Amino acid sequence: MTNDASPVVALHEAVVIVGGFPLLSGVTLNVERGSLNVVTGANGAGKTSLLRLAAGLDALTSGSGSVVGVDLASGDRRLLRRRVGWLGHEGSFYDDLSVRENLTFAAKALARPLDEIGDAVARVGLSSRIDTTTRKLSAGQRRRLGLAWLLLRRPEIWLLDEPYASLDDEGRTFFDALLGDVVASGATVLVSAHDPLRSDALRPRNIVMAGGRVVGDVS
Amino acid sequence: MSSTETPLDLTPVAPPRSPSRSRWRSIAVLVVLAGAIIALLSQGLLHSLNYFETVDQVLAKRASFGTEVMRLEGVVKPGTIERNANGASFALEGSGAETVFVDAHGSPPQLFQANIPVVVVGHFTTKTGLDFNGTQILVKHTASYIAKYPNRVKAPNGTTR
Amino acid sequence: MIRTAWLVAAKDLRIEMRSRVLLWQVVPFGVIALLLCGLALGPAHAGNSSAGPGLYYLVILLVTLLMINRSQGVERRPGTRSSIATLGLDPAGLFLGKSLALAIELWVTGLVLLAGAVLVLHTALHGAIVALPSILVTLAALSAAGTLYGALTAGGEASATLLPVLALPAFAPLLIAGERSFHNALHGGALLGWWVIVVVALVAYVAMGILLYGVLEET
Amino acid sequence: MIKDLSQRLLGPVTLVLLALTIWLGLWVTPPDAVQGNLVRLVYVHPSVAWVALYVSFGTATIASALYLWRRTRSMVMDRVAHCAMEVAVVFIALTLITGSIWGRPTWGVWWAWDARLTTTAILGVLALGYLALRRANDDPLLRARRGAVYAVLAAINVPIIHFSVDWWKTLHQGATVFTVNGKILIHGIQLWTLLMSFVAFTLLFIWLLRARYRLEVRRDAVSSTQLAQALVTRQREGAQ
Repeated sequence: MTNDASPVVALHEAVVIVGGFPLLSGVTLNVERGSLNVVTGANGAGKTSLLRLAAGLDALTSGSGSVVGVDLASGDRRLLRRRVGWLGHEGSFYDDLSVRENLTFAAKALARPLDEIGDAVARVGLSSRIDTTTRKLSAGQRRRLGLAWLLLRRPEIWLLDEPYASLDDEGRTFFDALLGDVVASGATVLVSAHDPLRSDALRPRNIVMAGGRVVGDVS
Repeated sequence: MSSTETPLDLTPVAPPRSPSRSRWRSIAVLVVLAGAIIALLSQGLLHSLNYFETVDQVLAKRASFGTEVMRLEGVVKPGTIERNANGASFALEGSGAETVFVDAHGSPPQLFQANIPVVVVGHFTTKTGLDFNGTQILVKHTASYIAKYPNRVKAPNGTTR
Repeated sequence: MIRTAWLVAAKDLRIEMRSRVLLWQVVPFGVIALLLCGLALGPAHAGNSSAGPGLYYLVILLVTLLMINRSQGVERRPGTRSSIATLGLDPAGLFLGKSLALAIELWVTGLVLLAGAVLVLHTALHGAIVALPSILVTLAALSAAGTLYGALTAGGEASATLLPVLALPAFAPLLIAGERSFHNALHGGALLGWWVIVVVALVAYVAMGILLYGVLEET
Repeated sequence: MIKDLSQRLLGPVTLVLLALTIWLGLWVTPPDAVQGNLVRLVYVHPSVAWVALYVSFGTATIASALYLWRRTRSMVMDRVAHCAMEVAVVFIALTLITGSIWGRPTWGVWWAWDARLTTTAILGVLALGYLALRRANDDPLLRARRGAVYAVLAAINVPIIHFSVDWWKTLHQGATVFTVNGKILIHGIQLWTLLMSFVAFTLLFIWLLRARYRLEVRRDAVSSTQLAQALVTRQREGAQ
């Protein structure tokens, strides 16, 4: 793994253009290892795009940057993607497979122990649905499936896109506690959200985005 | 969801090493690909079959063609062309003296004339006879382009054809 | 690469087992297409036409197009795409796995339609059995080609209409070789040349897939 | 200096050679013993087919392969491939049209199920497919990658298609200029006119490709200006 002192995410004037539209219009940002960061901003501010860039899902058009030591311009983005944990807001994995089948597939792909699947599913409260087809899950339950994978995966950087969107109050409380545990165990977290986190215990860094750039930064 | 159980072990785990783009694999695959294409080309050049049988071939082993539909190639024998309401009838000759008598339906192409090679689509009327029933006449391209008035032009070597 | 291939192939086949798209949509489509071929030939020829092998392969091509769309469709839901991308699967393995699963599905469909051709178009049973090896290899080549062309057209708005335009010309030699070897199995005739065409096509598509699938996935 | 001169002369030289070919082909050369005046198509059809099947399609294939090769990957290769393929479509269409015109009186049919004819037609559809694929993808990077993969696949398909159709059935003349025994089967002035037509149409290809490439460079310049503007607009959204 990379040197502890260097930032996990280091972006300089990062521009991402997809289909002729500048999703990110010059982001300069450093994220320290083991920190909790919340990216806020209006719809279309570029929150999701920032997380996708960091996950290696979108390519850097211009500027420079690196994530967990992988160069975004010249490195192999597939190798970067193998190292990040991603929770999208559109759901995860295959609709036609059950919770257990999806997690087994992902675990085999990245050589994670299969016997921890039951535990991870129990943690996110999906035990009763473990053999249910993903298609039949509610939006909130699907997010929990994605979360169960991250618990199993244990990545060094967690990129969570709007994780609070479809969670109930109980889910939010659980989630706040989880983020504390993640950061405490040495991983880095980037969360996008509509509003700053309500929890006072976590004291996250708040990155405000607008127009595809970082316009405010409150630690 | 419950967070009452033992605290989660979330210590980051590195993914298994992935064999990044292997140069040798690419080279091996390219070699296999090249081998396949070369195999195809060599087969192709060996096999370049003509889709017609020449009059000589047919006369040599007449029995094997029976009355099945085929394409027959030969040169139109001068003085044998008879145009009629249905089409035309003529004799096709090979290198020998023996000919095949063709009765073709449908109007022959513009260039159809004596002494040119043609391909006739059709079948023999009997198992062993030499009467051929044609449904289409194709004037075969000759590979030589020879001036109509040889005296008007001279080839580079000074000869005329 | 091989490990990823098995994993992906097993996953695709499991999705098919769950969703039964093949059973309830593709096979019935193929059967009705065969019946329509019989009707198109007219009462005089439907039962004794020599066009049986050609019509069989024409129906196979149509069915293949549907199955390619399905095979790529399960990967292309936005949430599925990003979450699977972060597994960082080896693209060559992904290609082989998807081709293998598609080949197995095509073999099943091909056998059903072969039975259909024997019943409906009165293709001789013994000829159909003699032609079976060449049919299986031709279908394998079709699925390798189909997986490549599917990835080439996937994702756009017009992908369903673009796929036939791009794939059918490439399928033409397979149609010819398949039809001729089927025909020659029924009526006697040379087979070697047609085997060369089909095997070279299979090798070429598998090689191109291993080399280039990564380029198509990396966007 | 020399480069500049050759670029400036390319157009006029092409036009002069084409005019010469037409003059020689239609007025100076004699009619053929069998084919009569139809033989004049020999000064158009083979050279157009040569440009269509080998020069332009070949250029597009090589440029696409170079784009896929990591070390030579650049938008220049992508543009060359795209422009060459567009020219290829025009020449393939001309090949089919002139071939058809020639086929009607000699074969008696507009269309024969001949190997070269069928392969050329399928090649035309492959080239059209390339352009359709490019139109369907907005993102320049995606377009370039998919286009390059498709072009290379199409090129590998060509021999497979050709031999499959060839074995299916074949009817076409053999090579005229270069026969197996090396004997030239064509008359003096006819030969020179034929060779001139090859040079003229190849130059025409280069000329068209260059013009098309320049247009593409300007288009790219326009779209990068638009992108720069979009970027500024996007940044202003953030400033408000």
